[in-house]
Amino acid sequence: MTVRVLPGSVKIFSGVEYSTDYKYMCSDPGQNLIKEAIHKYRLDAIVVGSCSPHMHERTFRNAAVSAGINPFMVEIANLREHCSWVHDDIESSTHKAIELVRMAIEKVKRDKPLTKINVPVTKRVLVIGGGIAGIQAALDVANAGYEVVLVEKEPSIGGHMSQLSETFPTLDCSQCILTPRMVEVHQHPKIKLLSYSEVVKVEGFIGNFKVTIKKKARHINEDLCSGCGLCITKCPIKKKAYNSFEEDLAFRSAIYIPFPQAIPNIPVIDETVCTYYKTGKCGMCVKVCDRQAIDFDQKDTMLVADIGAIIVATGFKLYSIDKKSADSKYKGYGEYGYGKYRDVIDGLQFERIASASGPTSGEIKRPSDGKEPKKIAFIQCVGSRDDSKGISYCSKICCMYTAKQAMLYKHKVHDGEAYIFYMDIRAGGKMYEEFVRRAIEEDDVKYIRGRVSRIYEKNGKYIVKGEDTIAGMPVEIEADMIVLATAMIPQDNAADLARTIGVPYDKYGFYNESHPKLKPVESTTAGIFLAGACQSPKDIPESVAMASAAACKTIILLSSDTLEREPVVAKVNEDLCAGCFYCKKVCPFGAVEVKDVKDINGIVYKEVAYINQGVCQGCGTCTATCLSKSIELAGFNNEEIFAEIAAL
Amino acid sequence: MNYGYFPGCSQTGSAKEYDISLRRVIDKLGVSFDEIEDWSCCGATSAHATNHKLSTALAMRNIMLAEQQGMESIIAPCAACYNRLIMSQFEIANHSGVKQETEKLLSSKFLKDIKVFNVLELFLKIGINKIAENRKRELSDLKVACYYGCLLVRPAAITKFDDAEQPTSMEKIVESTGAHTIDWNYKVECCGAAHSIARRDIVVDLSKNIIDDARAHGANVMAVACPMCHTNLDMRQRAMRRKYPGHEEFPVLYLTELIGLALGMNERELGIDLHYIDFKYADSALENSIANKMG
Amino acid sequence: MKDLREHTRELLEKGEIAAVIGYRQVSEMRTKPVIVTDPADAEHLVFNEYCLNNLAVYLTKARIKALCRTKDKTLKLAITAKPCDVHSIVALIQENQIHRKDIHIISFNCHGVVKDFGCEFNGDNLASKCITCETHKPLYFDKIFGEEKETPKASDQALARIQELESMTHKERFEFFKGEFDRCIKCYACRAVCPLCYCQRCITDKAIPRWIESSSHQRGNFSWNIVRAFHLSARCTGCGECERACPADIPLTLLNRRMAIEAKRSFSYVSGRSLETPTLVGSFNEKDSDELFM
Amino acid sequence: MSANTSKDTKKLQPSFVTSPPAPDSCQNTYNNSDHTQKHTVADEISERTFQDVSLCYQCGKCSAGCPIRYYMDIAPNKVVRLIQLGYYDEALKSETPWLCAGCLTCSTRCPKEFDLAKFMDAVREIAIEKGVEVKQKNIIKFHQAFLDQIRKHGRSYEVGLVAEYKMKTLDLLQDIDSAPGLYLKGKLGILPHNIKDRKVIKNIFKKTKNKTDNRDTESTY
Amino acid sequence: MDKQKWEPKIVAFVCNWCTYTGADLAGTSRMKYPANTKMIRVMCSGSIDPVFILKAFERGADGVLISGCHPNDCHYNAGNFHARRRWDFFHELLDFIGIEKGRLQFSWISASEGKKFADVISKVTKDIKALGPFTDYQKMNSEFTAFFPEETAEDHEVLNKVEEIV
Repeated sequence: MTVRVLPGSVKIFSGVEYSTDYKYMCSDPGQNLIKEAIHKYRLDAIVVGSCSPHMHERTFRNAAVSAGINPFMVEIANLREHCSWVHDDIESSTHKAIELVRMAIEKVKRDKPLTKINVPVTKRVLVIGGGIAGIQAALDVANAGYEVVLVEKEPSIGGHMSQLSETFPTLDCSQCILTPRMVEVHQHPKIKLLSYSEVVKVEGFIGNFKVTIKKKARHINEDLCSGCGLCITKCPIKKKAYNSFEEDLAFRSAIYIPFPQAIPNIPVIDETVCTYYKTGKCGMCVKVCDRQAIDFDQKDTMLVADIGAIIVATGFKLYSIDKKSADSKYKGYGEYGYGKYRDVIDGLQFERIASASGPTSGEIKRPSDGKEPKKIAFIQCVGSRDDSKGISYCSKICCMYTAKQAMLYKHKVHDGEAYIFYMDIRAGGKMYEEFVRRAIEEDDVKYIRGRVSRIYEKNGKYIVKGEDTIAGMPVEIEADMIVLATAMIPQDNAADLARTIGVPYDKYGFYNESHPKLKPVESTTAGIFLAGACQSPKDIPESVAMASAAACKTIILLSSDTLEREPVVAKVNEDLCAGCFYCKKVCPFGAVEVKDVKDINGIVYKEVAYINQGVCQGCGTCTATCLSKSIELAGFNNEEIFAEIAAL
Repeated sequence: MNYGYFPGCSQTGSAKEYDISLRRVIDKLGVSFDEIEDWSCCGATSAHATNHKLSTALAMRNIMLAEQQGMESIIAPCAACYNRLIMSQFEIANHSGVKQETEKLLSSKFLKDIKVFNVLELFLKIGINKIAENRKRELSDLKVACYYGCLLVRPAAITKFDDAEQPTSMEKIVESTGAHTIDWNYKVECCGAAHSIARRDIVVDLSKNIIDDARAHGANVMAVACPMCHTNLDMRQRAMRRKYPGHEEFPVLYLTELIGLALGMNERELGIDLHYIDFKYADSALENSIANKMG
Repeated sequence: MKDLREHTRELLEKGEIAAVIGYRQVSEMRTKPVIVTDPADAEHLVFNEYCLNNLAVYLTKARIKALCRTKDKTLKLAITAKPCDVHSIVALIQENQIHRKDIHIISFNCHGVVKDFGCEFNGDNLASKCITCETHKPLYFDKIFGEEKETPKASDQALARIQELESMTHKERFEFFKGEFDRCIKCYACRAVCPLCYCQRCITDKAIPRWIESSSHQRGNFSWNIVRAFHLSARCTGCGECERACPADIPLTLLNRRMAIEAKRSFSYVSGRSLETPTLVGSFNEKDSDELFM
Repeated sequence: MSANTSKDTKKLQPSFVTSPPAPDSCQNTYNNSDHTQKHTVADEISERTFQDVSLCYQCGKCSAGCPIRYYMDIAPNKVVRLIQLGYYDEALKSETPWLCAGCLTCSTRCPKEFDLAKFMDAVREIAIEKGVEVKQKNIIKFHQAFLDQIRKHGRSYEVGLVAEYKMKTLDLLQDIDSAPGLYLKGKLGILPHNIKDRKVIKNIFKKTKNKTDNRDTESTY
Repeated sequence: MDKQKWEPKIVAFVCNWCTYTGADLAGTSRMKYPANTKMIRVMCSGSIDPVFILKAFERGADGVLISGCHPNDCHYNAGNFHARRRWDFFHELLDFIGIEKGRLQFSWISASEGKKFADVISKVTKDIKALGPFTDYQKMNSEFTAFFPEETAEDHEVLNKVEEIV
């Protein structure tokens, strides 16, 4: 593209008073050129042919403001990313550049001055999810002096990290580093912890959210309960419910605390197994509780909170190899038995088995008969990197946790053999590669490169059919126990929650960041931030880093009393509105309200749409849906777009 | 529904009893079908192993015939034929080039969507309770290893009727005869298929594994729904014994024969006497005791 | 007929309704719409195979709505509607143009109407919408009259026409519609009779910016007819009034019908059939086909 | 990309040795940059199977589950690898495609949904067309015998098949234990069943003929 | 314009958040694609009115591309879902009226899919080239402008001047 011909060419278009070129228009001298021209030629609008508006639109608008014209009377023709950098042919790209400038000229001629919208900010933060990311974010925000509401759907905070035995690459005890932080959350005066609760509705917009939270009935009066645990020991129901904290490797009573260090240390009654809810009798817990904290009639309650910013830290779940329902996007692993072999377990189950507080008190025993497995096979990439089963991505942490688990196994079963079937070892991280090498070199873990095709049971052993693709040899291992490094996937209700709170998500259900490089913790919805594995698979340090970053962004937001918003919002021409309210149906933000139009007698003769400018985010879906074209989006109105089309 | 019947070449020769028993059983259950007139080879194995276009054209010729003869669906009892037919249909449906080419070869156009059923789908369609209702014999002393082989349920995305790794539809059918089924590991392992003649050594090894696993899980008979599987599992047992002297005979029946027995037919009627491994059921003393019990 | 007249007279006398939108016989094989406000005039009301007009179009007219507004309360509006016209009413309710509580629907068991005034009622002269009609009994009504009768059999020529067009090349189809649209004189009769074209100011009347060229030149005609069909897609209930009103005999229902087929095929949606189902326009399903998009 | 394709050398050389194979043989179809590029075996396979060989990421699950893996000279995934890298001769000469029974175990379990069985079909086809020397002679002879029966009769005629196969392989003793049994049990017809419309079958064979018969012609890549 | 030199004129309506940013990425990555397409930025694919397409055809476009965020990746959560329904109907309608489906194409291109953006533009350009100039509509346009001169008509002279300068 030949820049030097541009000023002369575009000068010819009607309305153009002055045109020039400069190498770095965004630099100070460049901006000064603009300001001088505005003064000298008394310009009322400017077009900059430069890089993408996403880069320097703000710069040029500020320059315009300082020269005294409205910032929205500036249009950018994207001549760099959309023209010079992508086209080799000089002639055609020069033509394209002229046309792009022309389109911008036609648009700017029809632009109208706009003023920014000011909105107040509520100085309270909602953190959704009480895993390590949520805990970190809540503490950081609270320590900055802002109020935090921390919502956790389980009876206790702690998340997956509380289930882990040791952490890679240091092999330090997971609970030992986590529980102090949990206690800190519990005792922090600025943090209101709502455990066993879920967010059911989010209304409003940045700085002004109204959040409805459902507090599920624990059937325990939290104010009265002292957490003595007597009810739990006396509960007659002992073996009817699987202990989900122990990944179903143990049982729990009908009234239970998920694990000893739980925060809050208050039990929950599981209505599905409790005898009282089945027969109306029992009530043993009531009898033993000397503080009368048991309340069978407790109902779910709804709380509404005014919130300024939201941090979403809802975490992940593990892919289970079970057969999936027909409409599921996942398939399950029939070749690994769809989970019918009891000694084929997943990574979290192994964590519980290896954990000193787990069902085997840390001794490695297989679930079927409690024997110590002498030969153990770990299979990586179960679920992940598998287009056919529905998950194409790399789950990122499995290489490391499998190496750690194999190491833990070898440390506990000295005469045991550990095999790891892998596809690639992805150990990018501080001390990670060294850690994996240590497993191989010091602990004699055998790595076999190749995906396992099938697992089946034969005489109490599990036959693992694999192929060593490096040696080019088929491999069959008779293992006593198999650990599947199943992938991290989004929580079951991730998509529903995303729709509730209004954040976009990808095809898997992970929440989308606003910009993959420069805005990694912001969601695309203003005022909602992301932390931890709800955004993509992450290990603990990454989750914590992201949580602190999100907290920091939130604090920045809350540090000012009002917010300025772009005035790109829709407005209804009430005279012409036919009141069909398709705009109300399509508005993703509920910004459209019904407004009554009354006659002189005060009788409503017409209902029209009204757009709440504070709520409108400016997508313009209503404008295209409106049949009578009574809505216009400021900054992108139809006249402007028609002019652009006409200028083609 | 107007079923067309595509027997497949084996059913006219080495798998004659499959054809016989299928016809008898279907008749007993009050269902009928018309054999596709002038059907030809489905293009299985040799054709599709060496020349894809040829095999697609061969398969689609039969589907075209069925369409021209006014049939809406085809029963293909041989798993290999079934697989060939649906795979060819899939190719035709998904790759317009293949469709045009094949239409040109056959100088006719495909207008209708002919549904191809395998024998399991057929019985599920007829309804397994119908088998149970018409049961004359309780086969409760049989512990059946249901062997699907490779081609009945694969690829699951195209066959779309049962799980490719842990299928259960044949079990449901077999249980309707009163027989017991066992859970075992080699349901969908390959028997060596078309290597039966050229690489008998492979077939003998693979089939031996299958029979051993069935026996180890407590089965006393195996049910199959594919003539190739039957050839390998039944006929090759003699070769098996030569290679593995300790090998004991293990009866392998067609699914249709098993149902036939339950419906009260005897071995000769069903062609079980044509097997290499003897299987006497109807004549046994058990038969009498059951008859007494029922009668 | 007697019942209909008595019923409406009663309603008017009681003061429950402000007016009745109905049909009146003007000659043996011709009716015309009438607005009855005086109980005495109720005797003119008729219902038969010549009640072609879709009266729902009047429900949104400001002057008729004004009849209902009194100082202290809002009166109801009664309308005599064929079962197919009820579909239009349903669509209007869904689009917030009227409220169900504000109208009194008097409907009939219908066995079809003629395609035009002056035609004898038989299979050859059946209106094309009646050939495929499945609602001979109204889906929503407050009062129903008439007995159920068989609809004469006739072949669905409109569908055959669509199929014929679809088998043509794009070029041929373009030429076909060009020829048809060429006759359009932009009289907007199609818009005037359409119950769903209720906008106070139509997009075509918008001048800044000019959405649709208002001259009856081919290009403007194309835009107008495309936009009209698009605005009605998934909304049109198939009453066919536009085509009947068109002085240039442009086969507008071909477009409407084609869009209705698309709604049914891709979204299993038929417009104006249920007050409970959300309208297709203005709602979405994540599982909608993504085929169109690269 | 210099073309080192051995038109003049009778022995097919591994194309990788003297010139690197086309790394971009599986270019995105949208790419309109005009590479005047050769139609490679990999391209040919992609075309015939409607799937790109670059899909395979070499996890080895196919080989791990292959029932016939122990009899093969190289692992199935390695055949794909050879094709991916451009070692076409090695791939085409391998016994593996010929031993593949087409049981679809690999295709069913492949995490990339790569239909390996179909890929093997295409490799065999191309090997035949190019006249590559196949080690598994018996298998190819069996296929030829089988197809001959169909060409002649429209259906497979087992007696004719076995007879022809024996003639081709001169392995007269094989199956001596089963064939007489089959006769005794009356399962093998003495005469073949000819379908009526054999013309159409012959026509199909003629039109779809690959180069099986042109084995003497020089093969080129 | 002689036929050999004919280059299609394509308009792309793209959303600000995904496709426009994806196009930026294509630029930053120096990917190459034909220069025939000019982009008009809107806030969301949900805000593109079908009349825009008609207008583009009226102004001589040979093809139109509409592109937005992938489903569930919409900056505004649902705009693209509404758009998807809208375009399904409009596309069918144009097809029925006799406008080839290839003239109006759609894609989802996320902010990270610079490669896809370049690929899609190349493909659309190729497709429209194969379809040839949109003479059906352009004939109507020229007939129309003969009677009712448009703003653009006067600009032809301006453009010729530009040509000279270049």
